[in-house]
Formats: sequence, C-alpha cells, structure tokens
Amino acid sequence: MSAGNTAIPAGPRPDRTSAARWGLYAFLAISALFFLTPLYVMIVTSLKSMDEIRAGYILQFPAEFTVAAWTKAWNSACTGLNCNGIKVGFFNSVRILVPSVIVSIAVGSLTGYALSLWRVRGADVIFGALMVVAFIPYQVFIYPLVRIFSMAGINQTLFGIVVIHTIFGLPTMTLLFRNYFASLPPDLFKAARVDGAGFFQIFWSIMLPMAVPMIVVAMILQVTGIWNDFILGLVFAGRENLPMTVQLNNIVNSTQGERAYNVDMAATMLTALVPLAVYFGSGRWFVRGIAAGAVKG
Amino acid sequence: MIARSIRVVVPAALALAAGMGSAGAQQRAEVIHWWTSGGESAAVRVFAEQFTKAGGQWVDTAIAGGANARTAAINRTVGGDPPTAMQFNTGKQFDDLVEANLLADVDALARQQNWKAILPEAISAAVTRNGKYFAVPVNIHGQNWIWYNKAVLEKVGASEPKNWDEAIAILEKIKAAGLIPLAFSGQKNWERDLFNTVMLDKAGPAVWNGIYAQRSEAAARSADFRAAVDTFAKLRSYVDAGSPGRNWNDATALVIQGKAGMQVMGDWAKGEFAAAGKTAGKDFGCTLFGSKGGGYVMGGDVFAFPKQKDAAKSGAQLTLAKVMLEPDTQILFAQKKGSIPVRTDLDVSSLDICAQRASKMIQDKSQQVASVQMLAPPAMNGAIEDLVSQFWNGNAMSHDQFVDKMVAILKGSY
Amino acid sequence: MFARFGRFRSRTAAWVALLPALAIILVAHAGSTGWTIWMSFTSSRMLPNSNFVGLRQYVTLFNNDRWLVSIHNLAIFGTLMVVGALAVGLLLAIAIDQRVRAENVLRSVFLYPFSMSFVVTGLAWQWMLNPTHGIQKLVRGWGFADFQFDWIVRQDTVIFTLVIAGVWHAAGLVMAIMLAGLRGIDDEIWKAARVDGIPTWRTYASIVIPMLGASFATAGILLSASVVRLYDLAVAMTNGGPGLASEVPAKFVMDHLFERGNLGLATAAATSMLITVVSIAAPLFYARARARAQETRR
Amino acid sequence: MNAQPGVSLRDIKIMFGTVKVLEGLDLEVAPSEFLVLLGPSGCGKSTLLNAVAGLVEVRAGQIWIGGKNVTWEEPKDRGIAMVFQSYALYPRMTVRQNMSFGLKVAGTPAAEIERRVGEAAELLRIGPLLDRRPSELSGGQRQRVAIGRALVRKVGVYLFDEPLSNLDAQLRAELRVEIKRLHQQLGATMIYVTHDQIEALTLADRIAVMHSGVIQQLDTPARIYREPKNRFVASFVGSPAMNFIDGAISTQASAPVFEGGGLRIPLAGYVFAADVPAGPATLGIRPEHVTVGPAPSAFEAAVEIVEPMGADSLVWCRTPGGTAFSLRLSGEGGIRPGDRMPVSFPSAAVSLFAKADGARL
Repeated sequence: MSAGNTAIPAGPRPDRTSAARWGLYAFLAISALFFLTPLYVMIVTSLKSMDEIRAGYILQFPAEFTVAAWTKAWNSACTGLNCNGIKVGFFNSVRILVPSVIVSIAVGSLTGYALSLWRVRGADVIFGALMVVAFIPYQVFIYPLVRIFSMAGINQTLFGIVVIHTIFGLPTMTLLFRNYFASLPPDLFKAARVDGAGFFQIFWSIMLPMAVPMIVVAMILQVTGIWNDFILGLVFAGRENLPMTVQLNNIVNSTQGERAYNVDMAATMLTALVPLAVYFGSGRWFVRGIAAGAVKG
Repeated sequence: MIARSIRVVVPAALALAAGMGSAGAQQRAEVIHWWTSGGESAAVRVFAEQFTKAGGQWVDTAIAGGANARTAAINRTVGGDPPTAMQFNTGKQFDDLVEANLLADVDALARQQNWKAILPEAISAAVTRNGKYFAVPVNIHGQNWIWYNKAVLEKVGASEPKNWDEAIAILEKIKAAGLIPLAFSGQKNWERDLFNTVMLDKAGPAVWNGIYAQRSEAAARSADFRAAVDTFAKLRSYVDAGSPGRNWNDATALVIQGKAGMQVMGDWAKGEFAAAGKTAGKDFGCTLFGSKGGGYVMGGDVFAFPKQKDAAKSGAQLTLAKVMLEPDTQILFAQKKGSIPVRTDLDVSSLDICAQRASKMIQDKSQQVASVQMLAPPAMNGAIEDLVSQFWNGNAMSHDQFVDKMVAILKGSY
Repeated sequence: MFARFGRFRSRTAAWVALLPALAIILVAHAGSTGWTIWMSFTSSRMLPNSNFVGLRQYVTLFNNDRWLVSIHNLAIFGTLMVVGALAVGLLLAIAIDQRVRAENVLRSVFLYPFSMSFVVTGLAWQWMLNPTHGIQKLVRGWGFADFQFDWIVRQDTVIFTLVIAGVWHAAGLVMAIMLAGLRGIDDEIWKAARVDGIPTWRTYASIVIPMLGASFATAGILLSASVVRLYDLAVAMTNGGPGLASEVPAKFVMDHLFERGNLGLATAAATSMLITVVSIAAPLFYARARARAQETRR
Repeated sequence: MNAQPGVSLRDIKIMFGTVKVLEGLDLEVAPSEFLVLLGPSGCGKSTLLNAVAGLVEVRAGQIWIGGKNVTWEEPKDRGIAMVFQSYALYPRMTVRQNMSFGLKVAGTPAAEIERRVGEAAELLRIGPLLDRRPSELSGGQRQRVAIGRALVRKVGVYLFDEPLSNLDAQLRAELRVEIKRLHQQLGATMIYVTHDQIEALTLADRIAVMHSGVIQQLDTPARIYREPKNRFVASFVGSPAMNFIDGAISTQASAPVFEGGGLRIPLAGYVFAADVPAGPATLGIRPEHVTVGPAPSAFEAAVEIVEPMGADSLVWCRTPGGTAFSLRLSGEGGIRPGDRMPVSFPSAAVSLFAKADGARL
C-alpha cells in the first residue's frame, strides 16, 4: 500500500475534465463498490453481536461495535477440544507455505525453461499433458495419491504436503515460466551457449535473474493457492501439520452445531490476512510481472 | 512419533487441552470426529474427560463436516496411518472398511456388556456386520422433530398438532396471521428430512422400510406413499421466499424470534434454542408425528476402530469403547449434545423434556424407526435426496413422475 | 550424447531438469488419471475394488438427472462467466489505463477477491443475494416496495448469481492480464490513431483490442480451467440448489467420491469430464503448436 | 593459436520440422579470411551461421573448424565467438560481468579475466562503461560491448549475425571500420552475415551471395560487383541497383547484337562465358557504367528525374523504346527533367543474362 498515492506519470494523454472523465470515474467508483461490498458485509458482520446479526440487517452498519468476535476467533474459538482459536494452525500454515512455494516455483520455472528454450523432443506433448491436468478437478487425484504416497512412505508428512503442492502447482507454474522464457529474445540464449554456459548455468545466471517479475507473479498465485488450500492439507499434511484452514473450516462449517457468524467472519478475515497482504502489497508487481511475459506467446 | 513418546508425562488434563504429549504406559487414543461447534465441543469433552479418568489420554482431531472428517480418516486408514477411533453416522458408512478388513471388531466387549439387550434393536443391527459388532454407538438423534414457537401457536389459537393434517391447518392459520408458517432451510438434506418426516406420518414404517430397506417398487407405488407425496407438495406454499439455501440454524432463529411458527429438524436444534435462552415446554414445544405406528427416526453417531499394528493402541480402543457406553458418560454426553443416550436402561430424568419424551418412546420397540442412513447405502440416499430436492423446488415434476423416478432409483445400481 | 542420432550433449541436462516434472506427470498425473479411468469400469463404492462392470457406471451416469442438469448448468455458467469476466476485466483495465488517480488502490480493490477462498465469501454473497435480508430488503427499505432481486432462490435464475460471484472473483485477474497487455502496446499506435483523428473508443475497439490476442488467450485458459473445476463457489453459495438448479459436474464428482461413497460413478463422471476437456483442448493445442512451428522457422 | 583455423561446411542439410531450409550446401572459409554471407531475409544465411556456431542442428553433413569435425560439438567447444544483431547482452549483469561471464564459466583465473576484459575494453574504447548495466548504454555502446564479449574469448573464428542492423547510418559506418580494423589486427577468421551489400562490399575478402538456401555466387567483392553470376546477384548487389533491359541477342550480323528497349547494342567488347547464344536475354548495366556523350552506338535518352546525391547525381532516363534506366553523373551537371542527351552502353561493361534461368551468358 506504500505506493497508494505515488504521482501519476506524465503521459501522452493529458487530463481532460470532461463528461467522459466523470463517466470514467463514476464507472470505477461503482465497480469498486461492487467489488468491496462482500468484504464490507464480512467486516461489518464480524463487528456485530449475534443478536444483531439474527435481526437480519446484513448490509447495515453495526449498531454497537465489538471486536469480541475477532479475539474469540483468534484466541479462544473451540474446534473440538481445542479452544485456542485459529492461531494454532497459523504456524503450521507457514511451515507448509514456505517450502511449498519455493519448491513448486523452482520445479515449475525449471520445467518451463527446459520446455521453452531447449528444443527437447516431445516438449509439446509434455506441455499439453500438463495443460490437460489443469482442467481436471484435483479431488479425483486424492485417493490414488494417498496410496502412492503411503507406498513411498511420505504420507502424512510435511515433505509429502510440499510434494503435493508441487504436483498441483506444476501446470500453472510451467505455463507461466514457459511463456515468459519463450518471449525472451532468442539471441540471449544463443549468446550464453556460445559463452559456454551449460543448461543450469544459463538458467541460474541469466534466465532466473531476468525472471524476477514472473517469480513475483508465481509467488502471489502460489501463496494464495497454498494458503487457502483446505482439502489437500487435511488429507496429506498429517495431524501435526494441519493448516490454519482446517481450523477455519472447523469454526465455520459444523453441520449440526450452532453457528456464530460474527466469529465465522472474523476467522475468515484473519485467515485471509496473509494472501490479502500479499495482494495489496504487491499489486503493482503483479501487473508488471504479467506484462513481462504471461500475455505473450 | 517416537520423539513424542519419550516425552515426560504431563498432567493429563493439561495434555488434553494441548492435544499433545504422551507416555508409553498410558493408553493414548487419537480420535477423529466432526464435533467442532461450541455445544458439540462440550459434548466431546465428556468423552475425553471420562477416558482420561479411565487412565487414557485423548488426542483430539476435530474436522468439521462429516464428509471432510471421514475423508481424512479413511485416507489415513487406507494409507496405513489410522487414527485410534473414527466417527461415523450410525449406518452404512463403514461397510466398505469392514469388507476391506480394515476395522477391528469390538465383539468381545459387546458380549461382555450385553449390548444386544441394552441397545435398541435397529441401532444394534446398524453396528453389526457378519454377526459381529464393529462399532460402538454413542447417541441417538431424533431426525423427525417438529419444533414450534408456543407464543405463535397461541396467537393463532392452536395447540400442539398430532399429525401433518393438523399441522397444515395450523400452518394455514399462521400464514393468515402474516407470519412465516414453516421455517425452512432449503438445502438438499433438510428437504429430504422434511419429506421423510411427512412420509413416516402418512405412510408408516412399513412403506418406510419398504422403500429404504427392501427397495420395494410396491411400496413406492402404494397409495400411502402417494398421499405422502401429495402432502409434501402442499408444504411448498408454507415456506418463505428466503428459504432456499438457508442454513438450518437460521431457520431455527426464525422460530425463536417468533417470525415463524414451526420447523422440522433433528434434536440438535435444541442447542440453538438453548443458546437463545429458551426453555423447552415453556417457550417452545417439540413433538413427533407417527400416525401409522412408528414415530421416532433414530439417527446418531458411532465410533469405529481401525485395525492397529500396535497392541497398546488396540487396548486403548477397548477402553474407549467401554468408557463411551458407561451410564455416566452416556447421560452427561446426551445433556451436552442434545441427543438421547443410546442405552435404553438409563435414568433420563436429568434430560430436558423433549429428550425424556424420546427416551420413553424408544422403550417401545414399535416406535423405533431406523434412519435412512442405517437402511440404505449413501449412494442411494444421495440419489433420493437429489430427487426430492428436484421435486420440492419448482412444480415441473408431476407426482406420478416423482413416483416413477423413485422406482427407477430403487431399481438402479446405486 | 549419441552424435549419430543428432542430439547435443547439453540436451541431456535438459532431460535431467525435466525429471521432476516427468516423474510428476507419469506417476502422479498419468497414474492417477489411469486409475480414475480404470475405477470408472468397476463397481467400486467407498473403497476401490476390481469388480469389472463394463460401462454400467456410464449408463447410470447418463441416466442421472442431476448429472445431465449439471452439464447443462456448467455450459450456461461457463459461457456467461468467461464472457462476463473477460468483458468486466477488460473494461476495468481500459478504465484504469486512462491514467486515473489512485490507480494502485483501485487495482488492489479489483484484485483482492482472487486472494480469498470461497468458503466464506460465498456466505457473504449468499446473504447479500438473499431476498429476505440482502439487497432486495435494503432497496425496499429505501421505499421501492416492488423491487425484486430474488435470483438466488429461483431455479431459473440461480445460475446467474453464481455468474455474478464468479465474475466478482475472477475479473480482477483478467483486469491485471489485460492491463499488462494494454501497457505492452506501442505508444506509436496511439499516436497514429490520434493523428488520424480516430476517437479513443474506436481505437480500442478496432485497433487495440484486436492486438490483445495473447492476453485473451491467457485469461481464457485460466478462466476455462476454473470453470471446469467449479466447486467451492457452488457449495458455498447455493450448495447446488434450489433443487438441482446450480449443480455442477465437479460437485457431482466430489459428492459421489466422498459423501456418497460411490467411487465408480464419481470416476465415471470425472472420466467423462476429462474426455470432454481433451477432445476440446487437443485440436486447439495441435493448431497452436503447428502455428508456433511455422513461426519459428526463419 | 598461431595458425588461424579455417571453416569448412560439407554437404549441409538443415530442416526446421518438416521444412527444408538448406540442402547440400558446401562452403570453404580460408584461415584469416573475412567471409560475408549476403542475402535477403529468409535466405538461410543466419541459419547457416547458427549452424556453424552449433546453435542449430544439422540434419546431414559435417562442419569442420580448424581441421576438426565439430558437427556435434557444443558451441563452447568449437573455438568460436559470436556477435548478435540484438546485442544479446545479459540485462541483469554489468558490462564487466557480461564480458567475463563466458570466461568465468570456463574457469579462467580471475587475473586473466581481468587482463582480457581490460584489453578488449581498451581496443573498443569502452573502459569507462565497464560498471554500467546494458540498459544504461546507447545502441552503439551496446554493440561495442557485445563485440568485446566476443573478443575476450580469444578464439580463431568470429561470427557476426547482422551486428550493425539495429544501428543508425552513422554508427553503422563507424563500427564497420572498427570491425575491419579488428580483423586486420587479430587476423582471425570471420564470418559475417548481413543483408546490407555496402557492408558486404566494404568488409569482405569474399562474399557468398545467398538466395533461397543456395549460395548463388562466392567470389571477391570486385568480381561479384563486376561479373555477377546471375541476375539475382546482379540485382541484389550494387546501389543504386543495376538497370535491366529485356530483349534478345541476335547473331545474324557479323558480331552479336543485343536488341531491346528500342536499342541495338553491338556486343563486340563483351566476353561471353561460352558460345554466343542467340535468343531472349536481359541486358544489365550499372548506372555508373552508362556513358554520356556522342559515340557510335549512342542513342538519345529523355531525362525524367534527377536525384542529386552530393558528389554525383542519379539521373533517371528512358530509352527510345520507353524502358526506364538510371545513370550516374559526377557533379551537378546542370541536367534537368525534359532534357535529352546522347547516351551509350559500353559493351565491355554490360552483363547479359539468359531470359530463362537468369544465368550469366
């Protein structure tokens, strides 16, 4: 958010205060309203008491502010026997997130690099297979993967969940990096070959430093995806490593128990803080990174 | 795990709260269940505390949503790292695990405690496979309760209805008074429960068992079943526009606030009334319809025990099963959960009047009705759920078509 | 490595680097897919078995009302949501590209929904759209007593509410992709258009938007993938209802896989989805790969 | 590395997918030679250069450098260095890092790298730029750095892939001289790809003119210019371009005569490659070879356009038959459109091509 008010670059199209300009701002304002309303509903609900929520005025401003729901969600909401709120899973989520993001981006970028710049035989087939996978509901993979993982002895481990996120991140990550590397001037790659750099040297010294904007995009996508994941963490991470979303689900999704919507909403907002921070903090990088490659090829 | 087991023994209660820590000598049981809300947590705490008293150590793995919890538990069992105990709904959900030889039986304990005598017959059957007990039932939830706001009924000059015909007359009056007659949560499972509630009253246990247990075409084509369909269709005009997709507890809130007259829901709805400070018999009433005999649809929960490599864990499983069925545990648990004890031989005077009424009912064998989860596999129940939902929402399907489609499901490979 | 076969040695390194990806594709992706297809020919229920039943699951599947309705719903949802998200995203990108104030804030506002999971934003949407306490109630409270906005509870309109929430979720991403494409367009194009006296909207419509082909392709692929996998949104907002009016194929697969313990039927449904995707995607990919090959020769 | 290596391409075949780019191509580059591959875009010259570098695989044939078969060697093992049209500087590295990257990869000691980079920087006068990033350099500076990066490799063969095409005219001329100077100083073998015939003529020891994947003519610049082997070479080399007049050769008279464009040009001074062929032919003559002034074979040309070019002027005229041609006049000459003047095509300076296949007669 630091860049919220930076100066607008002087461009070729000067500011015209005209009807069109007003229309433009009106359009943007209405759109912003549309996009923010659900967030508003969630925040407002989290600040109300349950009685007020039951009264049913969803869009109304709270008559009486209370942050009780937030403290309860973080500290003391019960999920089963544990009444420590969702903070319990926070560090588990971090422990899953960091290696998963790093490994999945590493494998994805390396694969994209090998498929784009090195004309390996069958590159199109490999890439096509990955793209098809991107369309399969990943839930159907869960059962066979459980069997494969338990045969490999990595079921219910931190390592296992990192591998899982790498598996499911591979199509998108490969797509991003392949398109990016393919859009670079081919002479650069040739020059490095003539300079005698090998496969990994070119990757590490030339390509990866150039791909920083793309890495940022990949990071944003993976951080959100992995942080928000629930079912994979639940099935593969193991009891000791259950991510924060499992606690969130425990709070918001009980079938027969009573529901405290204010706590639900607060818990959701708390869980979403990490991806939200990533988005608000790096929105500019995101567009720049996409501009750097995802829209080419 | 190994590092964990050499940890120093910590005071059990503390270990309990933290959900970790262990000791070799202690019986350690990891239990996967889906009781995560406030009331449910309080109930499961009863089990944990009783187990601790018995010298065990409860390791809690709570995962909200039955399907989520079962997915995790089954995948862990298949993957070779089973929990000590896992929750199922009383019924057929663990059939495949028994067939795959992944569950340990508790037959010895059952004989010793004479489960056959103390459990209702349907419940006993629901946990028995191939003549052996494979799970311990822990509670009974009535699925076909009718809850009503006493003040609303008084206002329209009505008293507690005895069957659906009376109820519909009252609903009509409430409608005339400008209130929502039937508080409804339009999600598939509640739509099915509403239909079942109507069907039990209109068609009786014979058709009920005919449909769900025997898959009988004759039952589906019977006049009684047809009457149930007709009555069910009538109820469409007593729900409000906001009902589709609504959560059940929001529907209960309408009854609590006096915005709606009545609701059909399982006995877990009591938790919502209690949370709002309402008392059964004073602020709200509860009743059951069973014009043709059977009146109480018994659902509930069981715990099953995956086979263990470690003998110590098998010991913990036995202790757990024993503790869960002990009279004290049963009563305490039912109080918190809103259910009734699974044993028929207990003093239930400490429970609320609705629970007392239910407990009295299941003393009479003819009033016991097995829930559809006990009678039919999940796939068939699911298909019926889809059908009922399709029928309930919109008038596109004729009553004849509904019957035909029901027959097709019964004959199908679900 | 074998000069005779015309391969450079350095290409071995490329294959080494591809090993993790190949292992994932062969073991995880292909293995699981193969298993899924095999399961669809068995009578598996909650746990897999090898009891071959031929096409029985497919017969059941294509006689199942809910599956047929799901496909129909997905077609409507997919078309509207892809078109809607592309249109809204493009409009937002164009609007933001006019050197507006607070660009960074606006961009984040449009992008944030993508960072949140539907598990609870779905609930917020459900509330807002619910006629008895959402927008309809609000507007009626302002004095418009006849205002109607009850799409979410009506079978014939509920799918549009999923589209609205879907567009809300994805339009920001489309905007980012489109904005990137717009920023990549040569300034001289704009100069030329201005010199020629072409109005701004016309320049966009006739010159700039046709140049955003790659942006449309990227956004289109991402959106289509999320359409086919649509699950969370339907569960959180409507749970498939009212009736079957917002059921979708991925939810059919999920429900039968877990809740209903019907592995055979679930995998038959998943296999049908897979075949559909492949039969649509394969010709496209082939055409693209060929076009690319033509391009690279010089 | 005293004796410079030669480069030998034998029966090269290159395909892209199913598309044939080159086939059966042979080319010998002598040690220390400066060979230019000249041709329009798409003729396969860059592909050929990439094949020499090892950046494109050959489907058949052999590549020898310095007496060694390098057909399947890695680029780095071929003893070559290369300069690219787009400079191909590594954007995240400084100039110094760019120049030393290849040596570092090869494990050259730091002191040696330092020395070579310094040398090259001095040679190319880019010393002050060493710590800048490529994005901070002008186009000319970037290309100097790219050349510097090739120089530090100290190899026997340098490959240039249209290195000056992205530069403006003045810088191009400046760097052209620079490259020529480098060739003289280093004495290395150089292969240079361009579509600019001025570069080719000024730099090359020999030029290989390529068209559609085939070498049309391989010769010294002078001979290429004067005795183009076919109509394509004639038209592609030379600026302003050669004039062409369609007609026929008649052998009925005592000496052969070209008739076309309303002209009769006796070919007494023309050296035919073989027997004098009668029949349809094209006559080519370069503008500077057209003579102005009374002569036996002179004809009257009508002036249409005058293009002053500083030192001389290009005058566009028409033959009596109406065929347009240009001629070069030194000075301004005071010629105006509409003037008429006697002009002749000296037969010793013309080229004749067969109408059918464009081959030189």
